[in-house]
Amino acid sequence: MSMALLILILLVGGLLAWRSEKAQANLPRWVALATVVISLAFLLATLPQEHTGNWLQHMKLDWMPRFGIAFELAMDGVSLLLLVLTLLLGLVAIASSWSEIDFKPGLFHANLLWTLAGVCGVFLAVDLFLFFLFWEVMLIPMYLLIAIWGHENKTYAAMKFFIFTQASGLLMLLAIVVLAWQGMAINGQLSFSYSDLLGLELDPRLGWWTMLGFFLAFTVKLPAFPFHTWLPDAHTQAPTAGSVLLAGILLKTGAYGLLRFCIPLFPQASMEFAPVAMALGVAGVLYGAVLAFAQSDFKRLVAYSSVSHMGFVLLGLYAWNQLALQGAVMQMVAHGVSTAALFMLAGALQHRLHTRDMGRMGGLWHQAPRMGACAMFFAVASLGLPGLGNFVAEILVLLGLFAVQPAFTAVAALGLITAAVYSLRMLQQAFQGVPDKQRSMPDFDAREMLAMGAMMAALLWLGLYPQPVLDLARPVLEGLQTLVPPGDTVAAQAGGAAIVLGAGL
Amino acid sequence: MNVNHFHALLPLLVLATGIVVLMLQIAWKRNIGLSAALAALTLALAALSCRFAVEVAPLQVTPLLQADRFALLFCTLFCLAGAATALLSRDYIVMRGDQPGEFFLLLLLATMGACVLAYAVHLASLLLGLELLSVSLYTLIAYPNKTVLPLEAAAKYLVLSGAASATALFGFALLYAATGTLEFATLGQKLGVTDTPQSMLLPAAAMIFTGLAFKLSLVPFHLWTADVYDGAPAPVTGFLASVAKGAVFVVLLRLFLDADLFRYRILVEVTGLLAILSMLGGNLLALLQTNIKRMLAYSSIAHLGYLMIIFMVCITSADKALAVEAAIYYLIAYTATTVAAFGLLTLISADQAERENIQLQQVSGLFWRQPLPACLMLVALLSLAGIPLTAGFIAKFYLVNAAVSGHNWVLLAALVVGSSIAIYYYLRVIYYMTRRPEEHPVVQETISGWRGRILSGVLIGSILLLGVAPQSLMHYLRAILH
Amino acid sequence: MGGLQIPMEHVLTLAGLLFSCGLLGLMLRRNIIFMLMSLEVMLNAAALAFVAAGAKWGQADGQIIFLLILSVAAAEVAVGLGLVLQIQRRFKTLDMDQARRLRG
Amino acid sequence: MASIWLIPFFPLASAVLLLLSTGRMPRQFAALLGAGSVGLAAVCVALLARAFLADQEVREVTLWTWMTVGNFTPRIAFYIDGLTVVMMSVITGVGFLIHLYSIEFMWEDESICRYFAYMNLFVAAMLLLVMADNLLLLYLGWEGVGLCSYLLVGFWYRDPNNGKAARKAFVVTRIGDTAMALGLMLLFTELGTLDIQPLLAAANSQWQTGDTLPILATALLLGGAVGKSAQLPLHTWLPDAMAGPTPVSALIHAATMVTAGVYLIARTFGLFLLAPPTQEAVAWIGLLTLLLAAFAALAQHDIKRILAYSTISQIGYMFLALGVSAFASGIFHLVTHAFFKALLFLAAGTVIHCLHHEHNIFRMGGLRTRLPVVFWSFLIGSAALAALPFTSGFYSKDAILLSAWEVPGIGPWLWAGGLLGALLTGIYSFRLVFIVFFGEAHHEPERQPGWKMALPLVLLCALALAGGLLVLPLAGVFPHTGHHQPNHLVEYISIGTPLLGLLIAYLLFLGRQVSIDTLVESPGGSALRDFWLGGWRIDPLYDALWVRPYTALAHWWRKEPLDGVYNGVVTVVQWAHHKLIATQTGELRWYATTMVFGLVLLVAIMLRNAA
Repeated sequence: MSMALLILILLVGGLLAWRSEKAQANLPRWVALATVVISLAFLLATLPQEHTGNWLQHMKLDWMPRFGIAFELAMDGVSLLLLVLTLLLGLVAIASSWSEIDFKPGLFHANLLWTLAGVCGVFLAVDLFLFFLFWEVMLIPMYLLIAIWGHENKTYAAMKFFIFTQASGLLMLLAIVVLAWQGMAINGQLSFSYSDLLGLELDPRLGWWTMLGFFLAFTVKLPAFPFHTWLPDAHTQAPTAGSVLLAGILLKTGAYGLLRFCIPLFPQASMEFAPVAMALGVAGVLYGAVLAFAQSDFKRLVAYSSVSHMGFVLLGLYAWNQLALQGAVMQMVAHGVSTAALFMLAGALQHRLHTRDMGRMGGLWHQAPRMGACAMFFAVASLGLPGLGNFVAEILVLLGLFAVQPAFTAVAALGLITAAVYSLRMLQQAFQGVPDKQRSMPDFDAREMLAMGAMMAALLWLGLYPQPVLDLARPVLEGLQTLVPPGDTVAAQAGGAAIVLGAGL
Repeated sequence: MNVNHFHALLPLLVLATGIVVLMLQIAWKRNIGLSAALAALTLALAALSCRFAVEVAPLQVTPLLQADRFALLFCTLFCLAGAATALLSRDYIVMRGDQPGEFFLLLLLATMGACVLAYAVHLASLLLGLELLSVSLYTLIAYPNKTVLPLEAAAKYLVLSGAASATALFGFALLYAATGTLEFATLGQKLGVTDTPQSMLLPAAAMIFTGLAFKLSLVPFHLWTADVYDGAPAPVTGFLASVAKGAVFVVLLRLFLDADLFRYRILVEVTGLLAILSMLGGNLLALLQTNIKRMLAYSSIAHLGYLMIIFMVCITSADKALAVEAAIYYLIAYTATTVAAFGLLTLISADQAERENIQLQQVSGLFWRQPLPACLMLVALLSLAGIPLTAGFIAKFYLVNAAVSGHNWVLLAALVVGSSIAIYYYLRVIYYMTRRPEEHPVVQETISGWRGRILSGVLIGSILLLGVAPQSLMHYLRAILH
Repeated sequence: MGGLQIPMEHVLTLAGLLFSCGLLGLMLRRNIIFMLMSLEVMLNAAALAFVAAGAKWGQADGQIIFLLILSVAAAEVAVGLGLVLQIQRRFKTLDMDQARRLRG
Repeated sequence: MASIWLIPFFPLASAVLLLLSTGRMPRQFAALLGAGSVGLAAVCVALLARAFLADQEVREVTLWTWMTVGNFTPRIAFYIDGLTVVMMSVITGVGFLIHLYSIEFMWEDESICRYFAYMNLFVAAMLLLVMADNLLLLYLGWEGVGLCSYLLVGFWYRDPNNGKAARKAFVVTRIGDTAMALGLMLLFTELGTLDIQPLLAAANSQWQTGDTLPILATALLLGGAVGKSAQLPLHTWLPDAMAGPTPVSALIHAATMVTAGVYLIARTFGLFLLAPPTQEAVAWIGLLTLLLAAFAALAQHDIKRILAYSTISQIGYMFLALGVSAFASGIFHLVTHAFFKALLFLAAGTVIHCLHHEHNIFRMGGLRTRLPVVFWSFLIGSAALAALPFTSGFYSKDAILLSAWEVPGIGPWLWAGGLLGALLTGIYSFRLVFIVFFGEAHHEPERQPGWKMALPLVLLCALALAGGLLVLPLAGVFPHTGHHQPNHLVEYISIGTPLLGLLIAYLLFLGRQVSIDTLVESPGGSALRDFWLGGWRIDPLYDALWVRPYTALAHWWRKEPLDGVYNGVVTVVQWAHHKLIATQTGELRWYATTMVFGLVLLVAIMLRNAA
């Protein structure tokens, strides 16, 4: 029940934040802050120490017996990890928009909290119907965040974001229903429960198409090449908190979906599809990096870097061995933190300079050394400097991938170089060079430094002692590996990759 | 005819009584408030009476009417939608014309026509119900508003709808000529037994179908829809889009079920074809509309297209009951949503004597000025778009389940494509409503008092309830079909 | 059932022809009054077909339906003529091609 | 000695403190902390070295397990053997001297805090690099020093050129690093571990000499080494990296970081022995690089660029040594090179410091009497660089050339090439001395170096002279290669060549017996000079090959070409909308007509189906 309560706390907190605006304009911020802190404390306080069955926590309430739909939530290591990340980044998001939002702060924070609630739901739901419900519901507050509090081109961005995710979501709905009816044909009972649908002996052709429905929805959200084009627009136009949430956690729902649903539900089809997925991952890594290099808009650059980094997640998931899977989970967490920080930085810059164009920045280090130092830290984090979380993630992914697809690994490793190129260019354009004498801007204040410091500490911790995270995720990922039919590995499919690619071209 | 028969027809009797009372009231003293209250009360009572009529169901009352739970469910639905329309239109009507109390009389008549259609198991009752509904609607469209547009809309609707009725009637005549019966059930038996001439049956089917498809505004019989919706007064449009279409769909479904027309594969395939055309055409037509009423009109074409899927499902799926369940659920959700959407337009147009606030520009920033009505629209649009937590989502989920169980992949593909297109135009309205005050010209509207607010609350509540806790309704639907 | 029996098919063909005339009128005439008349023709074609069919099966049903159609047609025309009056007043014409403000 | 972790900890802690102070620390305190922490580390290293020399025992310290994923269990652990001790001594010893020097050099800079923070961070990372017991931790240090190099090259960030040089340094080395990372992956995938000693053991037991896998693995590692040590073809970053403060060049781009590649190969020599083709490639790369860089050094006129090319060239010697399995000689040259090149850079820095940031040697001159300490330092340094007899450079370079000579087959060629390099080294190093310190003065020095600058110079002079007498404790690390067969002719030639170089330099630049100007002004001469001045035009080549295509591609894709696809869909949908909307004419008759058409269509479908 505590999981349902967690979601409820966030929902009610959102309502309170909305209404509290009437009392005092500054109150919603505090309400939102308190809500997230309370839910975080609640989450950690109600954490069981041991697994019950496959799950750390599990609850099930009957909902729509007509379709075998239940209100079923469950938590394992990966979901716990992502929940904590979600709530922590929620705090960052609130901190980053503390002084930015003047228009209807109540509704703004309500939407923020509702997005968090939706994301928490996504990470907890193990009934496919319920999952889809949260999946869609989290979009609406996010859409409103972009559409109401966004920047100059927000309509286009918000619309694009919503249509991309919604259209792919429809495909997933279709796939979910098809899967449930396959389950009906096999088990004789209609059910949307994850546990009932695991391990079905699906008709290969149908399984393939159904898998594709899931895959599309998740890779649009991830986002993987070539479905990523909504991301730069959405990120650029979203308010800072929106970007932080979007990059930090919403993208992770895509990766989580692949990990939790797409691969375990369709091991055979995923296995066959792995080469294509990995090819998309490699393409995303490089394409994102090239386009990040080409941008002059600070936020756009970071957005494309996300595309590049999430390519590693895709690679890690479909390389499908312990190392790569751990790397993918690690990347989810580390990228969440580092990109959130970069977006917070971008938001702070925009708030101070009223531009995101790096051509109009330059020499900011002189005026704001603390910002410069933070930018430096997170830029090198995103280029994968050892000792920081992103490195652990990327090296694990690449190590795992190397065992199955050395050629892909070599190409993907080029991403390490290109990441350096765009990260350093960003630093150069914004913070180095000749400072503009006319310009004066305040450096980060204590509140912002607190948030930044926390994220730096998190990345260092992830980079130097990632074991707690790895241990949390391990049982889940080991479970995933047992799904591989014996004697059948991704490596065995590697030959198929060339054929598939050839046919694709 | 014994007491039970009257018992079974309770809703119709209540409506008829109400009509008489209302007529007397208008003759006695014109008072629009009183008329509206009487109409709403009658409709509410009629809806309530269905609850009692169920006790004797199923019961065939004369060859014409079948009082079963299916019919009574839709009676309840139509009466509730009618009641909502009555409440919504009160202030709207007050502002227009000189105390046209007859508006509510006509509304009652039209609702009664819809209820008769829900009961109908005979071509005669079908004819009577359909014409009662249609003729009342012609008048409703043109009556309260003395401007040009409603007139044009009424004229178009009258001519085209009349032609459609005539076509359907001709088809029935041919059917009658071929089989010698007017009852749905015996029709089914006769079709099965007698060696009926195909040359007569097939054109008959085509003509009946044309007539009804017109009323459902399926592509390619849809051209009238936007014009009539646009010209008609907003509350009437809501009624037209929800109750009128719902009633025709119900009778079509009953005809197919009772006469077992599903055995004619070509007929069902035609429904599938029209479904696909409507899903795509309706959504494409709605895409760039800046007039919300027209947009909703086109979207209603698409929604009926979604609904038409279930005929194909009935012949392909092992679970025919699921398809019918899905159709009923969809109709209920769609009715609630449509009433809500047009309800908002009615509310914000109430004090505009000459025109209506139906352009996108006119709802700009509504969210900040009128939060509750804007929420009503928001919920309605999300429901139309099929976003979870709303009735529309469960309805679509039902449909998808049904279609998947029948492996109707082409129809599903059209549904997905259509729904994807639809997101854009629904979202656009939401976007306009949430525009910041500094981003749009000053728009003013006043929302009428407590009635609108209460009704908004009720509608929001019911749409969300249908979306979040649909299990009891699902259970009920399952019960009446088994 | 003695006397001269007209085959039903002939009557139905006549009804069909009448119906087509109505449809053609609907498509070709601009004047709303003529359109209403065409509508009447179509309805009456249907009614005729019912009568013929009723005769074939020796039932009263066809004629009952005929009566119903008559009353329906009357109601429609009553409403229609009311509209015609209003149209003449507001549009100053009965040419329906002029009444096309609702479109797009 | 469990407190070995303190050695990198001191500079690391100091760096963190300095960074956290965000520039608000008083400069005295910053300097004390910055230099003091490295000094403390140096003391610890000295203690460690003494202990090590006493017992010759390999020390292993595990701090914690970095991560455990399946059988991938890299630890944060140190492995201290003779090689490590040597490297640590150089890093902390030379490092401390350079830090001391920096106090005076950087005193007037507003960002001295940041400077010491980066320098300390660098020392910490470099220490981690050499102390690491596994390749992943080594990689951490490897990237860490790369980052510090980037930060320090671009230290004066206001000049965009510095930033450009810094990025170039980072990205070019990153190319090598990526190859190295791939090498790590290959090694782990094949051998199941990245701990260096078990890895070498496993490689020995699993692989035969000349197998493809060790060749591939070592080639990838070589990629990393080549990038970091500025060897062909990834050497182009080092001359540009001179944009940083001169002590940085001394520490990072001469004494320590750039020799990390040499360390890497020496550390994993067991692998290279399994891959003769790679090892031969190492030798050839070394040789080519040393010649190419020496020629380029001849034509430079920026004092630091000359030294930079000479660094590249000297590291070429080290690679040559590694390539001919003279690992100990290579490391020996690394050590002596650290002494004399640090000396040269610091001396050059002093010149620059005293001449108010003048870099062009032709605008110097006659400084012999004006800056005597610097002159003597420079002279000693150049002597060692040119390997004049009895300087430290002489011993180490001589050992390398002798080892090269003894390689069967290609040996004489390598030897001859090395000799040509030695000749060139003599020429360019004394060209520098003669032009800067002799002749007529163009500038009066603005100031004289203080003790903090002079002391390190003096100490380094001593090391550069006497360093050749050191006996490095490498016996337990590398296989014993046997004694050199004394071949006196070869030895004499080796001794004579640098002297010949000195003579040529004298004739050309001091005595003016042969006019260098006429040589240079001849068409061929000037073309050649420009060619060498531009570093063999490799930068423009890479520009055309990689940089411009990449930027062009990026520019071409800037507006997201994929959006075109999605916009295409949108266009089609909108087109359909407009076509359909056009049917909504509002004409009643048209509506009726479509209805009839629809009816006809349905009837047709029905009848067609029946027929």
